Amino acid sequence: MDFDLNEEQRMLKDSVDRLIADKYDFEQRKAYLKGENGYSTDIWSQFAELGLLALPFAEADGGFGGGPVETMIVMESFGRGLVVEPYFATVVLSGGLLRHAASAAQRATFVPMIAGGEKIFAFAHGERLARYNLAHVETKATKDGDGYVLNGEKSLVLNGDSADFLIVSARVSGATRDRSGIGLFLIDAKAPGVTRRGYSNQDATRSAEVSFADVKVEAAHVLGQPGDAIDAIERVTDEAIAALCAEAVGGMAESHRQTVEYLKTRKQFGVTIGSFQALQHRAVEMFVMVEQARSITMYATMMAAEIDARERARAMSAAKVQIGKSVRFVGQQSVQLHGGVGVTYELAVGHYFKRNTMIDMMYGDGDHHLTRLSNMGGLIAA
Amino acid sequence: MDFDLNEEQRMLKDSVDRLIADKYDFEQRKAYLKGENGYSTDIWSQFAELGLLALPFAEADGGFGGGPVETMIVMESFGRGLVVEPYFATVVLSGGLLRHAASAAQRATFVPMIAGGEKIFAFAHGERLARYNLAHVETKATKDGDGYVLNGEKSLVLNGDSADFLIVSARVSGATRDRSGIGLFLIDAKAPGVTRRGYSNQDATRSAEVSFADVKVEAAHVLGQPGDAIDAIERVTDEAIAALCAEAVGGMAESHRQTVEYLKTRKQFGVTIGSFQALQHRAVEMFVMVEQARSITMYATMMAAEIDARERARAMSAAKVQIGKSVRFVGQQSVQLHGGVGVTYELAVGHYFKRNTMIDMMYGDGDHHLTRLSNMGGLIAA
Amino acid sequence: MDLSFTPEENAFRDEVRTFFKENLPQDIRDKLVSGLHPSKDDLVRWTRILNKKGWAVPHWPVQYGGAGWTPVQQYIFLEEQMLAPSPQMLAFGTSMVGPVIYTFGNEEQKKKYLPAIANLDTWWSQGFSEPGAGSDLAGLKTTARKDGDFYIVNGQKTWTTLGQHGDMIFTLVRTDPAAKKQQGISFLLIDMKTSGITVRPIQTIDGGFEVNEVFFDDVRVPAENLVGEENKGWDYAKFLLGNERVGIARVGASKERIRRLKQLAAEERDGDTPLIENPRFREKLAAIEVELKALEMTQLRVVAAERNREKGKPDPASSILKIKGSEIQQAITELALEVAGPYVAPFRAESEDHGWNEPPAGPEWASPFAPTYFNYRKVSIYGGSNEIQKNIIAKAILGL
Amino acid sequence: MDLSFTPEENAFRDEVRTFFKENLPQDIRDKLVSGLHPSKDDLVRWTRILNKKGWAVPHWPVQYGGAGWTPVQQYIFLEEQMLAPSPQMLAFGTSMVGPVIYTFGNEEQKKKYLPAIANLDTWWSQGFSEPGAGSDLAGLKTTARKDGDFYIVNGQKTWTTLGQHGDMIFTLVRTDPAAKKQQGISFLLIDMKTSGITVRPIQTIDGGFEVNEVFFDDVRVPAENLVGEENKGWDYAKFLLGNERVGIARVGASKERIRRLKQLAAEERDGDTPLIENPRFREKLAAIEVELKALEMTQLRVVAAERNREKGKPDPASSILKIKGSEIQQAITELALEVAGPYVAPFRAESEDHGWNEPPAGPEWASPFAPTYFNYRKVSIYGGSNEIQKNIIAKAILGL
Repeated sequence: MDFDLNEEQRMLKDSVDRLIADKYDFEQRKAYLKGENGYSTDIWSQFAELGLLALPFAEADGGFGGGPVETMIVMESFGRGLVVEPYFATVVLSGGLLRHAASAAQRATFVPMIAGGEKIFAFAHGERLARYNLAHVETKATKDGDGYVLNGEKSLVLNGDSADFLIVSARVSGATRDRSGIGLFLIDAKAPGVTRRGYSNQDATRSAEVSFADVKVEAAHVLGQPGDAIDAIERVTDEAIAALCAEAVGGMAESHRQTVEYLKTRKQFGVTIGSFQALQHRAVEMFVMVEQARSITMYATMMAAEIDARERARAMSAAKVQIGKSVRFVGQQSVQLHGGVGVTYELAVGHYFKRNTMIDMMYGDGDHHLTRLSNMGGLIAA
Repeated sequence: MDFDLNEEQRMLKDSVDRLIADKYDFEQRKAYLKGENGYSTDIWSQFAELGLLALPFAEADGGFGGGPVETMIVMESFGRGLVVEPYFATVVLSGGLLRHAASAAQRATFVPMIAGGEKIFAFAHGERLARYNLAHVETKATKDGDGYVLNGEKSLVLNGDSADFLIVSARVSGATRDRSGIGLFLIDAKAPGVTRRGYSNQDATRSAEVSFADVKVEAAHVLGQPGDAIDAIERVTDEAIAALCAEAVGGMAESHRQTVEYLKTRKQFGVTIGSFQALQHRAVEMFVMVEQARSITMYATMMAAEIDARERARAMSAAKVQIGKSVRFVGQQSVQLHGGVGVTYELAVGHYFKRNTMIDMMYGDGDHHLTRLSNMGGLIAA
Repeated sequence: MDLSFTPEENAFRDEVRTFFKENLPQDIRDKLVSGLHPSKDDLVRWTRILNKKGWAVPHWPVQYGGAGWTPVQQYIFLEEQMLAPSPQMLAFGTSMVGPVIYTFGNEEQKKKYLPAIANLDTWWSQGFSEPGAGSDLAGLKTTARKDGDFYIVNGQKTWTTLGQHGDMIFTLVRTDPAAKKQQGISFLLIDMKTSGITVRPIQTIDGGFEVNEVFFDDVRVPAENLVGEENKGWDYAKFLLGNERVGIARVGASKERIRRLKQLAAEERDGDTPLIENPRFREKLAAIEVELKALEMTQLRVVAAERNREKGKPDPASSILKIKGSEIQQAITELALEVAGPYVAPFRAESEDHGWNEPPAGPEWASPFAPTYFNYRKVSIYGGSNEIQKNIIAKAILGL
Repeated sequence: MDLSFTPEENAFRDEVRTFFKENLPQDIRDKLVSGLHPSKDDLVRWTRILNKKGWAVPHWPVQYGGAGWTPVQQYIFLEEQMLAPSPQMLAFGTSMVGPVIYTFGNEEQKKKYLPAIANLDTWWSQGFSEPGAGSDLAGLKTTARKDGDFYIVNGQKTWTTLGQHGDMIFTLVRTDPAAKKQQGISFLLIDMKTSGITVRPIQTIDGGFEVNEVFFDDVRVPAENLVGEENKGWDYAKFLLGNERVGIARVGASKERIRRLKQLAAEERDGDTPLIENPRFREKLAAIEVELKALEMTQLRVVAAERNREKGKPDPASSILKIKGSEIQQAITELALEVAGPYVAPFRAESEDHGWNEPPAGPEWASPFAPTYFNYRKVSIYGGSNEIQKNIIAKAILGL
């Protein structure tokens, strides 16, 4: 049991934090949002240079062999910076699928594209009525010679508009919510039959609605054994949840810091508003919420590598419950304690609030996971 | 729409409030608790003299024809005084059963006994596994000539130890939780075959476990048509809930008043603790909770006379939800703001806290009723 | 004590409901049901329909166009307005500056301004808040220096809601810089087309533009635009702020939102299952419904006590309405997120004409939900933050 | 960063768990599972078993009987103690006066008192709080006037937990009435059998008698019972209060209570249905479990940071442990009410020998639930109320 970072982790943290501090303040970020795909390709290159894009991949695949702790370090820093580059879609989600579902040959082809910052990947999985059920796949994959043909609609595909490659989940057999019968297919996003409609999200990230009409997938681009993909999808989703929790903690901590700073400087009735005990206690309650969120994120990070899917799922649900509670309280109170200016677009606290609200809603909000956790028997055995 | 009391109601309120103020302070109450049955027969006589024991009965039956508003006035005052006399068991519950289920002849016999303060009545209904299901009746009533014979066990019978008469619910047909098949039987509490074991409750009221072994009920003491009693039981329970809400409001308001008073007098760090803004805001939040409880109690009072059982049930569930929330917050914070002394037996706030906790748990706590209300579709139609 | 509505009151409710059903333009109703904002044109159209009926300013004294209703009737009207749902009258004219003018203004001002308010010929804005003042309203710095028959106004106002449409703005300005904080303030009416006025929109976190900054740079205002006496403006402002009682809880609006959410939750599916069948969701709704019912009764208590209360003196209980009303409104917007689920994410700018340029991602109704959740954080801030309301109750009611 | 226990730490946990399993008397364990209080005899018996093993005061320095464990080992031991569940060592001796004596006491005091604490030969009580002081501990009024080789003590202490069993009491007394508040206070050890001492029980709202008032009326205390220097007592008290960190969250105890509630909810039926099948109840439990898991991690973070922290300097993060720990403990007692349902009502006095005179109404296990709910309101009050904890965090961590 050791909560201190080791030497490499400390160096990683220092370099990411420095990049965010130097290159990603609130004003700089505004410029990045105006980039062609809603983010900065220059920053993306710097992520590549720092090795962040290679971080979670095995050394054999050209990566740095980082684990959940390393991802936590990066994502927490990204949370502070409100980073909009497609790290989560490309490295965490798509990279995770390559790590857990792709063959060595496939990894040899695609991992370097990610690690080098050359290509953007997106995971096209969600569908209109799926809500938070990961097995809800209606999109069909039909055998076609050695390969497959895809038909269907995917929704809310994060960075699906700017992606060069899409990893698509599609059903080779079974009914819409069957756990078995799902496959993963890697396609060129500009392949014939792919239609994409991109749009902005509330938090300044971008997504796309993507449809597939007789899209061909060559045999070499089928990831794993079609039909068995649900395990990899769940595993990657659990890793993704741990990563998002870390991002939320970074955002909350910064939002809280700025709010406390405001309490110390803003004057009303002739005194700083931070001298009012009711506001002091509110700031403390926010602090407790941030620290509890940080703690459960460490738990989720520790459990992200757990092999037993059920134990891992319990931990991720627990994390989402706490994060959901914390982001609502911290986000709402950051705005409230700022008063009128807290509701304006010009202030960062509103943007942390929005981003963290979206994180809460991803993969199911806190209450969804509370029900899920309680149906799994909770965390403590009777 | 008129929230002002009319002349008679104002007089009723004045006289009850005066009685409680003069005869029922915290020290006087301690003496009453030492009475033979845990209450004061002298106070009971004064209730009779004031007409409180005749209040809800029709004038034709020798009562004053009071309705839910009159009961609310009395119970709110009793709540402030932490009254332990068996008004609720005798007048509200048993009296209600006489009003809604008894024949004119039965009322002519028994109402005067209550109204005159001569006899104590109790409603023997709850059973070990009933929890909050009013149709859970295992106790059997078997036809025996013109009358019936009772066998079974009743639990948590409020004032069952000191009652002269018991109104017993028993099943004449059907399975344990069937709504039909339940009858009401009035018996002498000292009848052969009745065994009672009395005990104190957390809030200084008293209850009894009562068992029936071949207890004979004469035909004249069967209330209504055996088998149909559930409607009357539900109606009386709904009236009882409205009455308990009013009692809780009285207790909360007084507990809040004493707490605010304490904040104004108690000094710490050289100033009154009421000067701390965090405690001021807490006191305000308590106040809002009390007023919201008062409002929903008025709603429950208004709806207690509603004939449509489903609409009435919705209102009572709504009231229990709000009362449950309010009593927890107000009770806990009354203790918290008093600090150490709040946890001592010598202070009244702890006793309000205990009584109101018991009210919350009677007929189902707030969460029980939240589920019930939501299963009935809530208060607002889609 | 009779806690039900009288037959007359119920008949009145029916009359109002029927009128709304028959006269509220369907396009306006649809927009409000969808959680979108009515446009300026919508408000003008609807106000004129009501004004023709004599219901545009029902709470005003009869001689100025009021309907002569009891407080309970006014409450019923307001409730039905929210339930319809119809736009609410522009409060800056009808509930704020209007009552100030007919109470403290001179005859000329009454004649000039009141009918134009009732018919929404003049769009009024509010110029009270200033940057840096916040809840400490009396800390205002905008000055008005007398210069012959004019005041020369310099300074800045902020949080001017819908100021972009404003014809006139009522302001608090400092006319005596030497006086103590609450003194030396005057209540001045200013034509927004006067030169020297700049309106700059403030974007809010939901992406919308409903509030503005208003800058005054040597703005010449005719002295006849002063309401009442010079340096007595703070009294008029207190009167104005104390006026807003009954509507503040927005019980009817919250009812309408809950009804709408239940409807959507019955339609929206999770796979094959309608969302409304999720017991936890239903219980969260029911919990809000209970709070709202209690608040409705609290509000009725305040309304019923109106006749026993000294005119113009604010009821401290209105602070409860503000606190609980805002908490409930915010809780509903939070629950709406759950109905939309993952479809809270896509952002669609609500453009001037309330149409969108691109087809929706997911259900169209979901689009305003996240912006409304973000935007509604304001309801516990404006009009005196909930913290300020608690200070008021602590002092005025609890004596702490 | 390695967030899992090392194999050595896991082996240590197994060793402790096995020892508890084999050596904790079953009657004591049963009593604690039922939510009843261990008697004095129970505590003495169990302490002596542990002391024989060398585990009665494991956190003390090795030369005074400590086990030489790492902070993580100490944490594991504490956690297993709560999970067993076993009584916790009497804190007044082992965690309060013991560390003060071995840190600030003289050799004679160490020799005289420390072994007797470890073996619970001496039952220590705490004499800090006074009526009227509350969270303002330094406002104490009890005086100790020097008279030759004695101090003459006069005054009153209160909230003396289990003082009815006390052999000795450690007190803060004012030795210099002229000095400023925190100065002029001394740390004095007093034999409770000295004449002039009266112990009067305070009944708590649950009906129990676990706290006392202690009156001192010209009590003659040998001067050798002064710890450290005269008038430096406040420093020792701060040291003492800062010592209690790791155990304060009571994570293990809360885990054990949840386990117990789940077990009971699986047994207790509503008609034919076990209570645990009520989804709302399960979700409320799960919500507490999540909070508790987060708190456990927070606690481990504090434990792990122990080695980087200056000895004896309290970690402000321990205030989080106090706040969340007490909230969770209270939430569990509230949920217990729901398990008992209507059977929270019957009151049964918990007599000295933990037997009852009459048969229960309803399930026997339900009897302590309501009293515990009432009694546990204390956990957000004592040891510095949660409001005081928030003041501390605001100042020490947030700089407000």
